[in-house]
Amino acid sequence: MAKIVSLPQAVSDLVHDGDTVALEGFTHLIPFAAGHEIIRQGRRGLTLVRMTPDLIYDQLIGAGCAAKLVFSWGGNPGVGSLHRMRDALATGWPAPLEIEEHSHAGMANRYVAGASGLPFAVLRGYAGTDLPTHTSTISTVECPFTGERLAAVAALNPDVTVVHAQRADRAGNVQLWGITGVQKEAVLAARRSLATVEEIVDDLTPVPGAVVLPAWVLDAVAVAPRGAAPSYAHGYYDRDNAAYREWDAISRDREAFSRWLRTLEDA
Amino acid sequence: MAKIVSLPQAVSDLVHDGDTVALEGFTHLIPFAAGHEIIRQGRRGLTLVRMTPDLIYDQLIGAGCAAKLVFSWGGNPGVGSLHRMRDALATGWPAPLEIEEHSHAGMANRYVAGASGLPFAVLRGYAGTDLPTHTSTISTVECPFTGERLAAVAALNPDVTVVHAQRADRAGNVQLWGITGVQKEAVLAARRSLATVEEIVDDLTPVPGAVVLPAWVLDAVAVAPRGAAPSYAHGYYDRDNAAYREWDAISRDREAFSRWLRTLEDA
Amino acid sequence: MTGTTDPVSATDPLSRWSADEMMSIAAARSLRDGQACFVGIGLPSTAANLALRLHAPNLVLIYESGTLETRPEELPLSIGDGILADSALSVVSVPEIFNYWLQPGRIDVGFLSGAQIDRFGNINTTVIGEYDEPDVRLPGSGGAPEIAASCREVIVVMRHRLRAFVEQVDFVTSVGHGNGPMDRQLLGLRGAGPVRVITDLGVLEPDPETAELVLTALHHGVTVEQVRAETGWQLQVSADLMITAAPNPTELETVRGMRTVGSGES
Amino acid sequence: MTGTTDPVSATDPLSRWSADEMMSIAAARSLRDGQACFVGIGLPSTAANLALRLHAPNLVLIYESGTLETRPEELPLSIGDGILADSALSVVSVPEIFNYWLQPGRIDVGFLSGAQIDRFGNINTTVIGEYDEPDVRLPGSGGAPEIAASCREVIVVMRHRLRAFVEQVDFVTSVGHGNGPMDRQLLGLRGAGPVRVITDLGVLEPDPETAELVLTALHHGVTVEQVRAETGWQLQVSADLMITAAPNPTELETVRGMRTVGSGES
Repeated sequence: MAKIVSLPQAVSDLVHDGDTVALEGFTHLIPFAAGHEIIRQGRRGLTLVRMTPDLIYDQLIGAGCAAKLVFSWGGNPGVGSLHRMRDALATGWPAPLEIEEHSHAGMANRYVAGASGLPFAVLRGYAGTDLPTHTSTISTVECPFTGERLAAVAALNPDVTVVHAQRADRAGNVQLWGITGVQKEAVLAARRSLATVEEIVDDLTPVPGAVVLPAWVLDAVAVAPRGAAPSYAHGYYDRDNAAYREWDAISRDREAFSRWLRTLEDA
Repeated sequence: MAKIVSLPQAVSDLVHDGDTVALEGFTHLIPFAAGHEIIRQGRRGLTLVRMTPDLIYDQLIGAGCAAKLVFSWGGNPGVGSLHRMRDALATGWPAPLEIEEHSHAGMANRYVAGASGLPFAVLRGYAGTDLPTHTSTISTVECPFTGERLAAVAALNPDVTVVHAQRADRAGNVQLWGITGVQKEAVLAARRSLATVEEIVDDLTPVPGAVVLPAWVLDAVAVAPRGAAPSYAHGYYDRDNAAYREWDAISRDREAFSRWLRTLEDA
Repeated sequence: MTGTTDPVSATDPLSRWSADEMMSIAAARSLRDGQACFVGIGLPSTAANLALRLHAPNLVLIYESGTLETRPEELPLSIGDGILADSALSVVSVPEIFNYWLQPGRIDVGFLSGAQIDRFGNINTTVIGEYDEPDVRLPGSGGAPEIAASCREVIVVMRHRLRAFVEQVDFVTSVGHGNGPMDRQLLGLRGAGPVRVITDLGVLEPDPETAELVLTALHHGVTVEQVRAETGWQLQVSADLMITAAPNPTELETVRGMRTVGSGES
Repeated sequence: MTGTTDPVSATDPLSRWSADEMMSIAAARSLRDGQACFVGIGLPSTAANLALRLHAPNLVLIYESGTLETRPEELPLSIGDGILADSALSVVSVPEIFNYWLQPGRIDVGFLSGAQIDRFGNINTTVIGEYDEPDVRLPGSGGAPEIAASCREVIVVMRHRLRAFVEQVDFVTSVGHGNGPMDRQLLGLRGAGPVRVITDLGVLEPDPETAELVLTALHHGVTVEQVRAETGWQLQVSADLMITAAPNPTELETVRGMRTVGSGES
């Protein structure tokens, strides 16, 4: 049952060194505030899971929080590369980074399996690609009715999933809408979960297309206004595209990045 | 791409003798008007698929349309048994009826597999029950990662699926809300599909919890006001509980049923 | 059967109750506030809604129609009644309710009924007699097999009749304890299975050693002999046999005040 | 590269165009009205939105973020831009968009780009060089592998550069025609694979016999030699080599009038 706590408290309670941590949000509602709090609290050795590790994971990797990255598309959307991720992969700075790479369909189905309490998911995917030779969580399975061979992916069950949402009620039920991505699956697949929200309201008036996460599947809810910035929160604020472009210069250079990191840690 | 046509035209075009036909709607939005039109057009040898074959399938079975029933719960909800279904099973009147029986979870996942273009679905189910010895579309599959053995069910891909919805726009996009059941999956799994609707409107104003079926995944949309009665259409009319209770007496007796059938056919 | 006939209150309707009322009240009492409960229609739905109105205002009711955390003002007549959607925190698709909510084992209590139950708590809702030539064709599985498999624990509510409480069910629709204490683990079922069977006569619970259902409580005014007469196996009686507390006035008023949707129409 | 310099209209901006504009226009022309198109971000998104504004008002645009039938007023900057949700007929979850909409093969056209493409139309967006010690680490798969596998046909839009058009890709992220004409069937891929590669120089299509990409059209003003100089295999030229029609004023005005979300901010 979700407790409404401060973000530092929630991260301290739920995210531990060495955990497998998923911060989800497909371009929209990316939990930047929570990611920054993980950096501030100095977590180490995390396995970071995310379909689209964009700026937030570039920042966590650059800050030395990550030992491994599980992902399906790693870039700065509309801008270019993730330079901290590239640097960690190429030179091991500031820490060596292992990767486990999938397609979007594979990652999405891994969360579906995790949310469904199944050890694997079946999909039409990967056949003929070079990914299966590099990724041990891709295999095949035979249909017991037709004999057809299909791809199988191992379930993902993060130790903790963090999502950002528009709002929660006082009981800790959480509501998000717009592009809802894979957040429901990522939360339901996790052993522990945290939702940061723009605001807490008396009643969750139904919204078209909204996903509701009941309080009893969450461990903590923390208020974090603009907690998805520089990504966006549908109906609250727009994406700060300039910040995404500026990240390119900051992240290209270890010195510039280190200055950014000190600013964050002092905040 | 959905054409907006009359209900008799739609049934004539899309439902053929011997077809596998799914009429879905989980208690809510049951496509009674379409079912009655199938009876009026005298279809024979149908494999009728439905998680909860309630009155509508009792009527189709009694009218002699069905050769086989694929289902997971066959009763008159809140009232009792389906007497026409029982009679067909016990005595073959008016036609012998084969059955293929699943659990709800199994049927739901068979539609999911069908909608997903997969030949089977995996679930935790059936273990220790007596269903697998009677139903050939239940098997098992081994997880390639953990070695665990799980249940597998064969995909369902009806020749035609029929659903009822609150409304469509003039392009044939269909919107339904309330308890949305398995209708999206049943339509997406089908080779052909028909949606009957309460009304056609200029714009599908978004509704919380609504499912939208784009025109390009449907073959036909037909206007059928009160087309779900005596079940209900959320926001349009309530369930006619008296009609469900009255069905018990009508269906218990072949003569009473035959009179009901003549009334329907003359309508 | 009626309750006590204390001379002082013999004319007070709250001093008498039916066996069905006692059963619903006993079943309602077995649910704890804050639990997530996957509810079958009929007797379980009545009892769960009663618990919500009595001691468990934060009981999370989940129906297989996809209604998550619903608080119907009246009792639903079917599993997909509109009243369930109107009052739900969220309505999800039927595949989702089974795959994301039931299957992973995140539901505390599965609340079931059945046509037959046997001494290991296995439930039959499919056929009486042979499958291919049944004496009685029952509705079938519905959501019950996976509710019985996946919920952390299962509570069964059924009227205690000799034809229903049998040595071995004719058809295993939903697995209780299989044929003994290790069977659920061998089958890979992760929930604990039936922990309690609440009837209109008393309460049965699986013996920790044998997994066989034994009588652990008698409802107020019922005798062991009455229960044995309605049970199709050599019913064992717990050394700690309890007597169910009589319904209190609040419980009786509440159970009597609950209306079923559409019941005013007939 | 620029278009014709007809002396009469040399100063008319609609008589000149960039190679990128020609590419987007040629790619837009290849989409037919009413098709369902699964759109990758970048060049494919530009071309698909252009088609929507030109000859294909009923083009169904689907993005992997779950936006079904979207009509953004401006070009999205990323696959999950809010403008895609605002104008969509429906927004579904990411698992649903892949499992229910892409995977079964109900999408007519997959519209992709890539960092490398080889003579069999296989696409690499993962690494240049070795996987474990790459020269360049690229973003990775995203939705492309399954778009390439499942759409009824695939159209690729890429700038024609020698480093990108290679004999064999360093890493097969998305399968084109594998190593020859039967490979897709052997792999169980049900879509037809790449039917057309549209570049800023011309159009390549798989030879029906060999599945190797051959030059089937040159854009207005481009020579075969220019294309060969930018192609890393012995490029064959179709006997029916076409010349792409020059952009018309409507096409040029439309492509130039399209704004990208947030582009005014920088």
